[in-house]
Amino acid sequence: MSDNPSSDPLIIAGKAYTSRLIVGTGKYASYQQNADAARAAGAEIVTVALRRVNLTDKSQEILSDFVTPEEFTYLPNTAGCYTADDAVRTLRLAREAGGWNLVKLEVLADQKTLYPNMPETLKAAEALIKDGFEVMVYCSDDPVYARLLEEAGCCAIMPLGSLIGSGLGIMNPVNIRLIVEAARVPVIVDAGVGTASDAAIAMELGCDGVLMNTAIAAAKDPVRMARAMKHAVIAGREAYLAGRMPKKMYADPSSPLGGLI
Amino acid sequence: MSDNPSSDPLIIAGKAYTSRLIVGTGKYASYQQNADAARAAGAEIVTVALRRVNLTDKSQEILSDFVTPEEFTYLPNTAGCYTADDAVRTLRLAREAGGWNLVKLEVLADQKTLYPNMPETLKAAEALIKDGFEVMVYCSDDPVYARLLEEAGCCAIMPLGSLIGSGLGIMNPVNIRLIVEAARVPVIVDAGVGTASDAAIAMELGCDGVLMNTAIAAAKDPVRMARAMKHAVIAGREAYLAGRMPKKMYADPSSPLGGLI
Amino acid sequence: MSDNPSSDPLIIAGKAYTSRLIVGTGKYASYQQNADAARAAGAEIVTVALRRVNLTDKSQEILSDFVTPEEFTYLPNTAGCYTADDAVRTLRLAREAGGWNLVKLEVLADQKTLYPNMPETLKAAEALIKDGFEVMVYCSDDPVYARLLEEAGCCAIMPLGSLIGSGLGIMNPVNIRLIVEAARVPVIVDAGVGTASDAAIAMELGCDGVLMNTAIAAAKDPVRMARAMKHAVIAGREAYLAGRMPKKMYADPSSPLGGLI
Amino acid sequence: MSDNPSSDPLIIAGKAYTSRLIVGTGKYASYQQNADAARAAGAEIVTVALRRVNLTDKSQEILSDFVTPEEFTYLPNTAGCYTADDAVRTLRLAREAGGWNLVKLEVLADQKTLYPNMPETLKAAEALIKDGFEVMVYCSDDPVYARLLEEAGCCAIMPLGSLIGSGLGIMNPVNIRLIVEAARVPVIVDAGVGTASDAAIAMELGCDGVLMNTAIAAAKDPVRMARAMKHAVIAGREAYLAGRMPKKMYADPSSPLGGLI
Amino acid sequence: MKIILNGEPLEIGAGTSVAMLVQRLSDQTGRDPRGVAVERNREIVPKSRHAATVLEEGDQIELVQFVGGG
Amino acid sequence: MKIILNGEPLEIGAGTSVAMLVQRLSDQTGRDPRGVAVERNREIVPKSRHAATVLEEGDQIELVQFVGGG
Amino acid sequence: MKIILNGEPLEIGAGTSVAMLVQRLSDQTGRDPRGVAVERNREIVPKSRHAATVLEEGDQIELVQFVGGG
Amino acid sequence: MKIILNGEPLEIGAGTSVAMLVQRLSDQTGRDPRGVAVERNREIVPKSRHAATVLEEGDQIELVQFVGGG
Repeated sequence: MSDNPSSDPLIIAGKAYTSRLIVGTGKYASYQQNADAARAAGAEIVTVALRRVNLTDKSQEILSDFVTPEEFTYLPNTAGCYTADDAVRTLRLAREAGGWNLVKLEVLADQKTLYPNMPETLKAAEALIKDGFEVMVYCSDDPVYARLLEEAGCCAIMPLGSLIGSGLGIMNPVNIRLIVEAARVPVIVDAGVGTASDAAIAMELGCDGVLMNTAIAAAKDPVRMARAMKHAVIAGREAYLAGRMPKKMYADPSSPLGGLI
Repeated sequence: MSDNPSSDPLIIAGKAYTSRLIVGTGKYASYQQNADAARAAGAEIVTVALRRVNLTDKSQEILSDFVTPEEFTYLPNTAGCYTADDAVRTLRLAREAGGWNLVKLEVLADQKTLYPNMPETLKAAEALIKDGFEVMVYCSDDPVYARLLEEAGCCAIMPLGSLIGSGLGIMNPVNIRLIVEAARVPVIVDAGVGTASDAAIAMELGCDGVLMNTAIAAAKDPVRMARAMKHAVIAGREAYLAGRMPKKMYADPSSPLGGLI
Repeated sequence: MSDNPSSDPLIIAGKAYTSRLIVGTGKYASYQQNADAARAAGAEIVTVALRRVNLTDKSQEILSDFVTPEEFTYLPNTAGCYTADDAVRTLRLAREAGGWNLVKLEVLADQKTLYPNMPETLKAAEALIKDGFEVMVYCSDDPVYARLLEEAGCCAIMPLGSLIGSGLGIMNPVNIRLIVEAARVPVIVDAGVGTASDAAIAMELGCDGVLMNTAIAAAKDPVRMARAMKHAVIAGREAYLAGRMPKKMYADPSSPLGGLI
Repeated sequence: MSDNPSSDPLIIAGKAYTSRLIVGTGKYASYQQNADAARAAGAEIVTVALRRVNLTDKSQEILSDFVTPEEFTYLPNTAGCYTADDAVRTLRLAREAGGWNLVKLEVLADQKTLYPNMPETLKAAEALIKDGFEVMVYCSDDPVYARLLEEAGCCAIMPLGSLIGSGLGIMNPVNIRLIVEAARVPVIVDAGVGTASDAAIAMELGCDGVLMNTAIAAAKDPVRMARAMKHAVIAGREAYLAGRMPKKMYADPSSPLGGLI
Repeated sequence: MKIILNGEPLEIGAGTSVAMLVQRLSDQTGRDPRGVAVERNREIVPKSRHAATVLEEGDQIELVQFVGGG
Repeated sequence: MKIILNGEPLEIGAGTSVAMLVQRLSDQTGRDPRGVAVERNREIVPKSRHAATVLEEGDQIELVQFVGGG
Repeated sequence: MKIILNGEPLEIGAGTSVAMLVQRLSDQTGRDPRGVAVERNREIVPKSRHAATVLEEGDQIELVQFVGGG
Repeated sequence: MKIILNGEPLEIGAGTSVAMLVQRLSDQTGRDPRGVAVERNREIVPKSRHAATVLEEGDQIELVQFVGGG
């Protein structure tokens, strides 16, 4: 696969992607480092936020000068939105600003946990889909809500592995597995990944991809961690497709028992 | 690193290796599949066993016709040896057969657990080193014995992650970490890896490499799993070198809090 | 506490209970064994289901002949209800049958996972509270929904540890902790406990109680397991109140370093 | 059992004990608190260290004035000994001081990990047993060494759960299980327990008892934690004897499916 | 006169009250009628109204009680 | 004439269009005006209507663009 | 006459027995001498021989007792 | 003359050398004799001495090679 990834594409809203790793564009030392990391990750999609134009500080760098929309697919998010209305309003502005229908919806409940507010999230998803958006949705790992969001027409289900920015990995692999087993659209773990093995574990559970920001941006060497994540996602995907060995309670020799001197 | 691995070589007994993944040659459907998997894993070293020449069955395949000593460094093991004497005798025959000094020592305690017999292992290591061997030693995750084996002159310490062939992963990361912190020779997790994330976890602990057989040979698609493991070892190594983000008890947003509409 | 539990009562809907362990009455070999186990568990509350009177089989045992409403507080549940309407209808019948307002609400999503349907659960909770019920609510471990249910007026929040009858323990201790930190009504882990340590872990997270059925009923010796659970809940509660030692990365001696011979 | 513990005694060196919890006497705020905690734990055996008589500070409290040898069986340890000779010398003095043959042997490797030095431990055990001691031995979780120590005549095998004073719990339940399955003398987890559930887990693995010091002494409320541990050990023992339910991948209802309205 | 009791058709005499129905079943099954709840056409019939409530042709009656459950 | 731009009051000349406002800011900040979205009184003003849309006293204008975010 | 007691030099009179030493210390510290063990030049001196054992110049004496420990 | 080869009795002619034995087996099995090691009565016979080493009645010969192993 890694050698010939085109044979195992990730298809979101009808578009095929080679990379199964989506990265954020927040918290980097600079947009230059951000771009270097996104390239090292082999990412094709990057999440971006929408904020007021800074009218005072002219020196401030512009994201699109470094992480260009030509090189990366921009995936506008609604980080910072705590109601369905705010999220819908934000994404309509994003569509106007960028001209894309593919968006990442997240409606958060509070600043302490940044946990998704699921009733508001479903409400926003329905409104956005009605308005012609392709909605990739950040959600809890509740398999029932994952089904409701898919039934509402979301093009990707993105359950959290653990709290945004916590780096605690996949807290509840059973729920992620249940979501994967039931979903007919891509399931992408969003939030919680802290290091490479976390991303591999997510993919080994059968997820179609992983979205992360802090794990790369907050590493001591973000570009190197980005490369680690690229390999981790491929490793987990390949392991899932290869079908792992069964676990055993006791030992099992790897060398022949016969022919000993 | 992955793009330029020569800058991060694994050095064992003075020789540099690009790959940090050592694979076994047991339990495959065929030596052909074995060779394909070893190549997919990017392995440079393969473990081999020594057994009596089969004098009757002429049809039997020959390992070296498929996994050639020209392509791969043969690492003779002592699988099936339960005493220091058996292990030493076996490796002297291996040296005569192959002409190499680099060997993998394992002295097992019983067939149910294949757990290393540490007193016999240390005894054998001392005898072999005295006799001019370069000894890579399979051992328990006891950090004290790891130190004794290094002091005895072993060129690589290879603690088990979990029981041979169990696929239970790294049972005791604390002990592996203690061994890594104290060792001045390569530490290679040998035995226990079941899937890609297990290998990544071993490398994230700071291990210098991973040795595995069953995880690849007993996968539904061994060649694909071999490729998964190649990426997993790179991913774990890179993540270790990159320095992971700290774990947090609560959430931490990735998008700017200012400039919200 | 255990020696003098009255000083640490569990208060639900204004009523104080000495025991923090609520047990089910399903899956037992007999109602007699059921009663023996409930007593061994030291339970004061037992969950009960409501079903059609069996008009044909006269020999069938009657629950209340063994587990009497005089000895145990009956907590009617809505197991088997998949809509808010079914659950409300069932609990109104339960109130008529028993005359109690205290009920356990659960609205399930599907038979494979028995995962709670949270939107329907919230809808049912609001209707029942409006109708004068005291609602203990089985829910997911979504901390946002836990808050919504408390705001709706539920008298106890009962998140799952893992799937009903799975015995997988507390899958997501972080979410349970978040729920406990935010709740001002009792938090009782309902479902998922498999053995004694699972119950202790739930209580160590700060939960006010544990509800279980299968862990006791499906043990080889249900009465003995009931006794184990009684002690486990006390152990976990006491450990939570005592305040555990910090975890350390390295060792710390328990004997004085001075005065060695 | 808990109600009638005499029917499930712990037998060490031919003597029966009701309690399966052994506690240390180090790190307490005072010997009075120490005694209160030992009573709350229901302990019958306490470990004690041997040190030079303090000839200067007359005000210093005396252990035996609070934790009396009449109330508790003193189990002299060799904490602080790094060679077999030191340990043997220390325990001979202990026998002279107290007149008991039952001792706890520990030979440590270094102050950072306090990990047992197994070759020295085995050497000391053999010398002590030859000299008529009943040796309870602190050891690694290496199942092979556990067997060697039992064959040498030790009356109890006491593997670490994790590093002394670390509170990390049972790092390697598989090894503890292997030791329990093979042993014909009591197996008592010594070191590593941090909170009540850790003790319950050790007992659920089939251990015959638990020995701890820091988990109680370093808790915010040591006496309360001691009571928690008393219940945790009973809970884990009962759960082990009761036989836990099997774990399931999916849900399993606890209420009857028939008779729904 | 026919009613549906717990999903099964049942022939009863005209003028049968809920109380009479419950009593008759309790006689049949030898069971204490207390702890039983009655629903008539999806409306609960309180114990206080069992005697006064006369069943009619085609009534849908649910007769339920507590059983063991998790 | 006063409007509110991104939450701050701003004095502009009568007859100023959205296009003129965007151009003026882009001149000030030396920034490419593309990739900017405009909301007027919570209604989006499509780029196609920037020129034709003339601002009025008290208009609430939001001028937003993409920035780095997770 | 000088001996080494618990690592510290100590001046004692000639003919002092182990028993006398233990008694003297117990008087000083007001401590019960029971539960104390004595080692002389790395050889244990059993309680039964405390009285008969007379200390000599340069003796290395260890006087130990039980203290709290894990 | 009888020897024990890999645990099985084998009849060979007097004066047979280790080299001849190895060659004979390689002819039989059609296998490359390289990569084979020989032990005679628990003493290794180096390749350099295969020709000069003549087998004797009752010799215990081990003939081994590398096979797949973990």
